[in-house]
Amino acid sequence: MMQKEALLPEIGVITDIRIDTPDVKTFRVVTPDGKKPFLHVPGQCAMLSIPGVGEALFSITSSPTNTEFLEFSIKKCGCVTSFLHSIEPGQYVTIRGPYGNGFPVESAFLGKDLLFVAGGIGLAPLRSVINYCRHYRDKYGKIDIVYGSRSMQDLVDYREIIDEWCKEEGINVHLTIDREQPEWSGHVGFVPNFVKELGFDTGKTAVLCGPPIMIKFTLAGLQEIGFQKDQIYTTLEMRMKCGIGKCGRCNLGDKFICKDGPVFRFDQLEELPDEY
Amino acid sequence: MQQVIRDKALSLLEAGKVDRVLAWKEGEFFYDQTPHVFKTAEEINRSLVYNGFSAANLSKYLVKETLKDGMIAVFLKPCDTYSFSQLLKEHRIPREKVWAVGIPCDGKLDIDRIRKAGLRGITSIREDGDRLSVSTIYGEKTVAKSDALAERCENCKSRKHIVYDELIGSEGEALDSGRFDAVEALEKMSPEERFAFWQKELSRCIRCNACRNACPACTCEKCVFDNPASGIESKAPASSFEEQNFHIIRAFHVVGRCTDCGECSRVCPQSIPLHLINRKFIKDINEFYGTYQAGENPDERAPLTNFDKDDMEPADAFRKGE
Amino acid sequence: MQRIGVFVCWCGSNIAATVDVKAVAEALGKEPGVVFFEDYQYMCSEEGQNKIKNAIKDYALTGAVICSCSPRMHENTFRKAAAAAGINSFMVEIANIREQCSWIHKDKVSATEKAIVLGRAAIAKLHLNAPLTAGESPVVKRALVIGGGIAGIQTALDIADAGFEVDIVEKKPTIGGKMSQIDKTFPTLDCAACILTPKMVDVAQSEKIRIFAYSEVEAVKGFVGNFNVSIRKKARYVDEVKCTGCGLCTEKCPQKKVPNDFNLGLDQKRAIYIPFAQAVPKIATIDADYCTMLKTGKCGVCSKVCTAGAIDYKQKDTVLEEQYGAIVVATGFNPIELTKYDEFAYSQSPDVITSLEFERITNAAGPTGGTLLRPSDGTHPHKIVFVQCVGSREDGNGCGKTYCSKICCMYTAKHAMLTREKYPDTEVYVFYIDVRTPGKNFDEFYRRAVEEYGVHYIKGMVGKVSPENGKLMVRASDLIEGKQLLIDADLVVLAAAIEPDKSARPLATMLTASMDTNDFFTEAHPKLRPVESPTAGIFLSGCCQGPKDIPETVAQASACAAKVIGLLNKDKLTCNACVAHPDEMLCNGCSTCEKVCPYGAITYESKEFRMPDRTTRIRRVASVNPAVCQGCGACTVACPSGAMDLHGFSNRQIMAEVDAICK
Amino acid sequence: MQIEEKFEPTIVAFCCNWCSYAGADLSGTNRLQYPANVKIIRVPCSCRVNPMFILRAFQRGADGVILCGCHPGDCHYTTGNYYARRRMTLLFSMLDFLGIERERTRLEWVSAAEGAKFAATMNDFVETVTRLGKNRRLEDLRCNK
Amino acid sequence: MKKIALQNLPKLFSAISESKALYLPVDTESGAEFRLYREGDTLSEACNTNRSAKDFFFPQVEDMAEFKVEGKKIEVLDIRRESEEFVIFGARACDVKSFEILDSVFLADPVDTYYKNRREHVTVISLACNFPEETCFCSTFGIDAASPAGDVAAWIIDEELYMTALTEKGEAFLSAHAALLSDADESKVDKKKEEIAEICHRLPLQNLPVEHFKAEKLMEHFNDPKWAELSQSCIGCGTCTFVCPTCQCFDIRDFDTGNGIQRYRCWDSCMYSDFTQMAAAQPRLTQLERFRQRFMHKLVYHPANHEGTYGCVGCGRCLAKCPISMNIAKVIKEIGGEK
Repeated sequence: MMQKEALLPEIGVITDIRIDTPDVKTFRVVTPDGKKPFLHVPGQCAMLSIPGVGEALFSITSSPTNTEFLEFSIKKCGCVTSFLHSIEPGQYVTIRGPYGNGFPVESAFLGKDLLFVAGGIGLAPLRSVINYCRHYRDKYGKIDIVYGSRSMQDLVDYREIIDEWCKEEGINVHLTIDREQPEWSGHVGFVPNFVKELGFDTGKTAVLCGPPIMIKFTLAGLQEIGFQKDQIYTTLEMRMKCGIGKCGRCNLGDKFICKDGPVFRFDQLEELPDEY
Repeated sequence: MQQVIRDKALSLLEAGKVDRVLAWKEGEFFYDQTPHVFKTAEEINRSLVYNGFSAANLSKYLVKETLKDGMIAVFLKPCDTYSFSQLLKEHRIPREKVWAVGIPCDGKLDIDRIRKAGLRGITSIREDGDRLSVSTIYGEKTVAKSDALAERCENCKSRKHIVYDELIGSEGEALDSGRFDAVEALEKMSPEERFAFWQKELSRCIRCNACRNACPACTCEKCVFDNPASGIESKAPASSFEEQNFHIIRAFHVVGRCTDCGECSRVCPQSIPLHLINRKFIKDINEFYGTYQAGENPDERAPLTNFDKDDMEPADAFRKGE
Repeated sequence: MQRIGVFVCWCGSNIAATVDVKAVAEALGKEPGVVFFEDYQYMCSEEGQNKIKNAIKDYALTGAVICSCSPRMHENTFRKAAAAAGINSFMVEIANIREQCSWIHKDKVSATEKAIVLGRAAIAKLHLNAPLTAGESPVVKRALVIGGGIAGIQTALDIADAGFEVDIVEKKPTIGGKMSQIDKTFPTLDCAACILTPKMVDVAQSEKIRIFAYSEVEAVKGFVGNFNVSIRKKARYVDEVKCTGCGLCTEKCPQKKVPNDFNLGLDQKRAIYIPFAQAVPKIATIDADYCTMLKTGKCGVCSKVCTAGAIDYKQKDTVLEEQYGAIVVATGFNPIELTKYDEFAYSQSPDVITSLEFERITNAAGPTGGTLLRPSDGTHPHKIVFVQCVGSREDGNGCGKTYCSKICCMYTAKHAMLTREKYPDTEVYVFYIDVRTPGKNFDEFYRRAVEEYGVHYIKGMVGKVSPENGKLMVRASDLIEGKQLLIDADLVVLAAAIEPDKSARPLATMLTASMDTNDFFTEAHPKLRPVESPTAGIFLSGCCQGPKDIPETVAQASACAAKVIGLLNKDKLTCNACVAHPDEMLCNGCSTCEKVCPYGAITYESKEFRMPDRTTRIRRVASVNPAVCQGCGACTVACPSGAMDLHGFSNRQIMAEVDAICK
Repeated sequence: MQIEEKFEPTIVAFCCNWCSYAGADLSGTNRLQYPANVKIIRVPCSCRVNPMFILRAFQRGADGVILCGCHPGDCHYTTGNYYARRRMTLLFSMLDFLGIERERTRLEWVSAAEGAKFAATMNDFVETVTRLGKNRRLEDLRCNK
Repeated sequence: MKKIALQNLPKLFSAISESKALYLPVDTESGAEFRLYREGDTLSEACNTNRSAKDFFFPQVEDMAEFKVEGKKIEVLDIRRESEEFVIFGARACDVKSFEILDSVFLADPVDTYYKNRREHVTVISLACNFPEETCFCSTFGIDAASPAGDVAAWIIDEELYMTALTEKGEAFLSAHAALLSDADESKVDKKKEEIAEICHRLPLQNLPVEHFKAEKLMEHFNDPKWAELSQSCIGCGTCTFVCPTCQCFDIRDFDTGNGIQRYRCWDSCMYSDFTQMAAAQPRLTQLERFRQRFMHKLVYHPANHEGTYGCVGCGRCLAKCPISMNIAKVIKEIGGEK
């Protein structure tokens, strides 16, 4: 799975750039000979870089079941991401990975009803696992997706959600936006409250991803309605340089996010310093 | 003197004049003191020390400490008061939040010089007049204090306190030191020799940033070397140029602000004589633009923010050296 | 990543003959970010500009690099073209491949290589360009003229005539300046008062002009369009409104022994005085140094005789705060102190006088009523020696000035001629180094003095003047005849060099306006912007900029007024876009930048910041006034933390150019 | 015998916009020759030149750096060149102190009217630096491949 | 057990350096430093070199790759040259132990091939410490200054150097130079070991209360209020990190050479404020968190991940070099419970 040299990157070619929201674009990456760079598990990450600009770790947003390419949904916020947002298809990048543990799709998730809760760009890491579960639909129970963003325009993958997820049986998609918008007929309100309002069956396994404040309140909300911490997963983000647990940056206590994470269960996180 | 300082610290704290006291805290051995903010009388009685190894210049800590509420008392040796005064001039410390106590200093000791004299396993040191009694794992030794004096103290520029609220002991005078002798000796070398000298010295640099972080003039919110937007961000001595560049820019940024307190050389883990670079600038300023001592006069314009229509040209500066 | 277009100009054969323009365009086309390249005969032509505009639109360019002549030639042309095509005009960079490449090199290979490097540097810089917009600031529609001599008067009148309000600040009790002390003017010999006083009256009567006489500028803050000026009105001890200028008090005042400065101390005035009959404003002023009442509290004669009740011994200085859009400096000149020239015995004999004193002695309103009499004994002088260049045109090592005072040759000719005309029995000698008469009808005038009036012009130096038995023995050399002369003169008149008024230096500091080593104000450009100071909004009128005669002064005064009118006519000023700007999060508040700013554009303010450690802190940070900043960049280098940077010439831009060049 | 290739130094010239850059233009207008090794960077004023730029040039492979500004007293911004003079005097002296050849740095005052002086200065500087040879003491080997 | 007279060491050194690069600690004006053997160099007696021996495998700056960029295209060049075989002669017990700790990080899967390449090419000749310093506390971590690990262990006793092979590589080394060595019996070495042990007993820091640090008390240590006080004097430089033989944090950076992009890694320090700085967040906001991270890593996190092995070898370099004399010994005493 992993490339043979952990620290020496390989070349990737950006073949397609999709504009998702005003500050999120999704990049499709293949090898120069048009193949998928490597195999991965949902929730894993990869290091993308533009030489001279920098290297950064991104969640792989495409599903492992996609055999043609990798996709990354990237929000413009720093040096590397700004540069990526300014490029055009055909641009070479370097890529190395995959890194991290990924979601336990072949163990803990098997046979479970799944509840995905995402806010903003937090959908990016979940898209991979959601599509994986959709692909192996019979391995999992009911799937609920709660997704919210600042506005309708800030909903990542909106087309895919509407055209595919919403139409699939056994998947319930609950969308919300923070403030009223004339063209929006759906729910309005913050994600944590929406989750409480929806009031899920406590037998589900939940996965949270989004801004820290959303995570904090959603976690509290889920616990309020009866979820235990060992039922709730999240995926974390931190500054990384190596991606293989050596450069010393991304540890929470004795756990390295790049190696032991980025997917953690909340009961595990409870045992660790909250330096994230 | 240690007792006098402890008593002063206690009385300031007890009288409610200050909330905290910045001084030196004793370490495992005689020489490894740590700057410390004392908050209780008990702490002061237990571990506030002042002796030949109370070397750290405490003035820079005030930048951070005065962001907190309340008054802080600080003990400043004469050369530390120059740094303090310079920081006040640059608006880095609110004067009203500091109670500065000037304390006397007859030169600080350099443990590395004692070690270099061949003493190993030093467990304690006693000051006996002008001699030091050193206990080591391998036996007792004595060393002349003058042989253990730090370079900066051998060439002490001043025993005068520039700014303080109260003074312990009597006021000293600015001294006529030979602090530029080493610079002069280098100037007399050929460029090749100078280059070889600095290559040898600077190639040892590990870019630990101790010189920068200890320097009381380096109080930038964010150093240009840490700032990716500066265009010269760098973290490692990746080439001989990076070594030269870091030290030239570092020294250039403190031209006219460096009080020559010598902390840079004191803290360098690789014993690079960094103060020589700063002193070269000071010497040049004194020779080209008239004597200027940073930190001495808060109203004086610094040499780089000042000019004279008849200043010398760079080419004349070279000729002057010949 | 920018989308850059590269445009290489042939400039006919000016560039193309030595630089392979096609090769340059192609090489630059390979640089990162370059999506379009083209070469053309004349990029600055309309067709060339259209090519740029079209490429910007067709290829969605974000910036353009033009390899052409010097940016000093066509930067603006290309910026306008870019703006017309819809991108910010500052997204254009010029590679100077003509003046700094094709014209100085002969070898086509190396010239082409260099052109490519220069192009690369421009591209590297452009990658870091950001759109810039020049700020705007409103203009206060009122001007301040400092100095009420003929220069100030003329400037004020012209500005007022254009419909703008003007204030004149004059430190003396009346406007009029040096011209009011002069008798006749060269080369027409018309009476100075006759042509000046009507202008003074015009000033007094103009609704647009306020005169703050007996006042001085105390502080200047602000910047072009928005100056805040503090004006100190000195106490006259006379109510300006009530005083009718009847002059009764000046006749009754018992204190008669006050040196009359208007007559240069040649006679005396009273402690309450009006400088001269046509003074504007015609208001009495008490000289506090001599007034018995003010000194001892006993007297009060003036108060008793004043029917208007205008005398107010308790009057105090007042400070006015006024706003102006433009400031005109018209501080004028003075003859130099002659104490250092004792070889001419100025301090030893009252009969050695300066030319200005000579003016007063021959003036009908002067101490002698216009009769030429010796100050020592009131007798008529029969032999007068004029000495030119006293303190002018010295070698710089002496005590005098290195420059030519410009007006002395002509007024000396005038004095000599007038003397010979009125007193044909008087012998007149003029000692000169050169006689300089460049000016309309000037040389004719001088020749008349020599040819028609028989003035003895002697090329030579006066070595010494010694008072002996009521005579002044003048020892001199005649360089043409090659002999020593000894003249027993009755009167010696020294053409003293003129220098800027002493008030100019502190004023320049207040205005942050630059001066030369002689304390003359520096003009923004010696040829093309002669009536402006480099400091925006400060204008120069008259002798404060350099020695001038009256016609020149008036011409400059009007030119200066035209510039002021041009400024005041604008509602808003467009500021320089390439200004310094601090990164507040990096700023230490150390004040270093403030100290090197020649324009006072940097101030400090305490602001609350949310710090990276999530605390809030009040920090002292620099703030640049973009309306004042001229973009020199002194602050950017002075700043130790690199917080200060310059738009258009940022640290990273310049370093990118360095990198590209050294590659 | 092997014929050595003539050493062609890289020279960076920082020129202030108002005097020296115009002086350089004038030298072009008058067709006064100087070697193509000299590449000019336009800055608003000599006081805009940060020591960082000069060190950077040497790092990146420059063999000589010259800074040109208005004559003292003639600065477009009144005082900029006075500050530049002090900064460069100290910087150049420091480089000399560290053993860097002093002839590699120069500060010259060139007015807008001194096209001839500009060309002459550049000719002289290029010749001086060529004689010194490649900058070895303040180079970054990474940049010299 | 083999031995060689000290006066014959130069012969041994020349012999080694004929086939391999030989590095040994040499006294310089500014203290002892490892350096490539040059004729005339003698083995330093100093306990610690200024810089630790980690440089051999984890140099401060290491080029990783080069990229050529043209237009949108990028080419990756692996610029590594295979490391040459080399010998470290005279590494102390603490430094040798540090290699083991570094191995546990760099050689853990996924392997850091840059490190591995260098590591595989070394033969380590360790040297027992005859004169431990007051700053030494290796015994705290179970390291015996008298019996250093490595491929060959060596002792200086009187005028002779005793050597014994500990690994196959060591055997090969000794046999390769057998001509210069003579057989020796172990009794003298045993006696020396006792002597050293006796000195170690007298060291003031030999028994720091490190056993109080336990992985299961991770959060308790993390939340210890004493961190605030301990960290307040820290000036946030990287001295302790850079002289530390086990600190292994690094940064990966790009340098634009003008002809391409060079990617290199360099030492970094968790003490630096920008170490974990992200575009929008900073998980370790103040020096307290950074300071705590460094010591928690060495005393709690590392043992938790590596079967109880502490991330410190007690060499004492940080004690000698810290500008403000705040160090791991003080931290262990404060947090570890004593005092």
